[in-house]
Amino acid sequence: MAITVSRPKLNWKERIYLPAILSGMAITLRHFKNMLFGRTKVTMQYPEEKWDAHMPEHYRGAPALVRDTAGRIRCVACQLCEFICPPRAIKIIPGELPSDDKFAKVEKYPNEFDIDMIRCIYCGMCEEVCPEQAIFLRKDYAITGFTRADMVHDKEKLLEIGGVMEGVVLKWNEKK
Amino acid sequence: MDYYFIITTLMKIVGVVFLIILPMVSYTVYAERRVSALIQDRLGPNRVGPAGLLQPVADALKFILKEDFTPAHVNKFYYWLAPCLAMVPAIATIAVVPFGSTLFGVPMVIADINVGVLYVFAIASLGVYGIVIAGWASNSKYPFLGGVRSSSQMISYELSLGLAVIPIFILVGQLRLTEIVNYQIAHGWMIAPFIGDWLNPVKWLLAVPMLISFAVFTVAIFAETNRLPFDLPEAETELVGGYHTEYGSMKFALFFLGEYAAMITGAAIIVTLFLGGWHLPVPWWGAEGFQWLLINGDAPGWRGVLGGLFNIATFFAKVAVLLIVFIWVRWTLPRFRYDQLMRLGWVFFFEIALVNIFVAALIIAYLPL
Amino acid sequence: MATLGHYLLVSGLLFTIGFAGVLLRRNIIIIFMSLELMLNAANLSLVAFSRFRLTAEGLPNYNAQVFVFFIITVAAAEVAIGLAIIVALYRARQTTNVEDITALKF
Amino acid sequence: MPALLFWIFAAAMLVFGAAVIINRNPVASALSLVISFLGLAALFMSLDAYFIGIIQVLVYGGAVMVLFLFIIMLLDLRAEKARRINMVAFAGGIAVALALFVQIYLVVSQLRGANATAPALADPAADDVRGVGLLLFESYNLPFQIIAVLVLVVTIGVIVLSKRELR
Repeated sequence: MAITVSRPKLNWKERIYLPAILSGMAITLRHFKNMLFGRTKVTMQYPEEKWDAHMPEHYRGAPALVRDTAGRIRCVACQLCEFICPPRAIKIIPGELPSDDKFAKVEKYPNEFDIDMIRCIYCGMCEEVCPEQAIFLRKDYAITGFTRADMVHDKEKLLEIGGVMEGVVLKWNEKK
Repeated sequence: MDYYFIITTLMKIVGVVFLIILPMVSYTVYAERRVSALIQDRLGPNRVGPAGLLQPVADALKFILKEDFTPAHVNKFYYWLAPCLAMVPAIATIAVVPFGSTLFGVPMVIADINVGVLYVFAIASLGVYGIVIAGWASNSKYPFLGGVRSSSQMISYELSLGLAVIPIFILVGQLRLTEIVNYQIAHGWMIAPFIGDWLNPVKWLLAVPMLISFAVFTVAIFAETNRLPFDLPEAETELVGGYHTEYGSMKFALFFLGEYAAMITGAAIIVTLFLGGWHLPVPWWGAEGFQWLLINGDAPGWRGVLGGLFNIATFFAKVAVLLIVFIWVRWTLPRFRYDQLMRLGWVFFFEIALVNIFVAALIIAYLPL
Repeated sequence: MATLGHYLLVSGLLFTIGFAGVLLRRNIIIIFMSLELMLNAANLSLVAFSRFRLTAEGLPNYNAQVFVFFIITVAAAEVAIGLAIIVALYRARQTTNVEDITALKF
Repeated sequence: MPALLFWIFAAAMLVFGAAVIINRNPVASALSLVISFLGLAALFMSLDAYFIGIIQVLVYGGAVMVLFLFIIMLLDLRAEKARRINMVAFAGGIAVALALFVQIYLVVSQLRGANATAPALADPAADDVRGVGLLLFESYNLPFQIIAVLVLVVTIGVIVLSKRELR
């Protein structure tokens, strides 16, 4: 059913527009004046002021690999994150740990772990799917590089960003 | 051949176009960005140089260094012709505008011709070709619509533009712009006759039709220069970029600068016709009591030179104030719909200007001035 | 220096070009433009006469220029009405070719 | 110098005038006509008729030709396909036009005073706007008002023509 919207009847003052135009110009002039004399709060001036100090707890920045307190790379190269990643930014080449290794019980570890930050959409699926709690979205947001190759984070870089994660479940320690 | 005349004229042309108009164009763009930002509670470009003052240089460099790309589907010759046509009329108009009194005895107007205002209208009306040809040569939907809109809009508003200034000509009896300025120096500005015989109430009565003329003329200049609220030829939200959608790099820059140059010349015409041109009366309490002091370049020696420079500065200061008003209006008012634009031009401004002529003529004919 | 004969010959040549356009072209808009060329050729000779035959006071004979003023006014009016007719014709027939517009009534 | 300018502008006017009827594309024709009119305006100014010259640019360059372009674009006229030319009619047209020009040439060459250069004006800075204006409102007041009525009639006529659907 069609709905008839009743148009408001304009009186002559509204119909010549001039009062409305003048009041509109007064409003913009007020904004201009307040801004000019610094009475309006200015938005963050990015390169000088940064967000770092008051970054919210739930911020999702660049994904990174973490080590546990014992210094082990938590990733077991199960490749779940590689499968779940919507833009297919993650590439893992798994490898086997030698039996004399300190953490040999885990058997598998990522030989190479690349995240293409040009592709990454910061969705956090990898963090959610990881059974080992090895990959986390940290707070870095300014990922830059001069070439495409610069924008691919390899294992060392990811571990450097990730650092050591404490207070996560440490199931491999218990089974040792 | 009078070599002195030729050399001074060349110096005036070079001085006005390259030392005043072109820098003014680029800094109007900067002012537009800063003022619009301040109005919208932002800061605007403030990175390049102190307070962002070198931003126009950076913009120019960017435009020059960009790849000069010509789309495959355009009509090549006219596609290249259009940006040139957009820039030329805007600059050529300034030739007849007196932008100062005299400097070293040389009158500060490039060509003082007796059809002054008509010349301005004639050249300004050629400005539409750049836009129409750009729209047509782009061979694409939105630019074409922009070009068609522009042509009908220009024709419609030229009427009220021409009619609005007729009261001035009835009053002054001349088309020469220097004469109009001289009249205003002797009798007070058109819309504010506070010098000369300012006690005469008829002068103030006459200021009313002049004020209406001023309003109509200013609005028509808005429409002629495609400024918001009448920027239908390039309405971004409807037509992508309007007539210059298919243009890039320096060719786009020429359109952009041409638009601002047209804005500056439009403001210069308004200043000359209604706001006293280069004239700025200075109140003075001398031996004979209060009087308005006229500063111009006639005084001997360095005082004359300073006076001439002061007049030029006054003129361009007035133009700058008007430009700020142009920008202010742009960031306040929403865009008109196309039928509203045509209605406004043909039904309101045309009639107002017409009636205004009769009112002014009656006042001038029947009341002692 | 250009003499009166030069101006008149240029004017005549312009008139001939317009005349040839009317004869040779089939597009009604081009024919219309050629008509404008012919009108302007007449204007040129009028203005030339006004400049070369001065009045007693040594001024150009402004009578001719007033004629030119009238011609321009009427030509502008003629263009407006002519283009309106062409648009109406185009709406009815979808053509601007004079060879396709042969019926007096449709 | 003025003679040189005369030849430049006369040549520009004639070349672009010819381009109007040679061009197959109506838009190109209209633009050539604009340039032709600008050359004509320059010739008017060389004859000290500044007012007429400016009016020429204002009316023809600024209004009439924009209207032409507007209509050409509105009707979406494409460049004509090179059609087979009726050679007899074509040659006949050229012949008639040439005959006309020869006739004009003969008349001009026999005109008294055709070799006269422009006599000097008594006052080189004569205000031709004032001269034309006074004449227009005094001697030619009635024709002027008739023209005004004509323009009004044309305005109404155009509105009527473009409102009604022709069938």
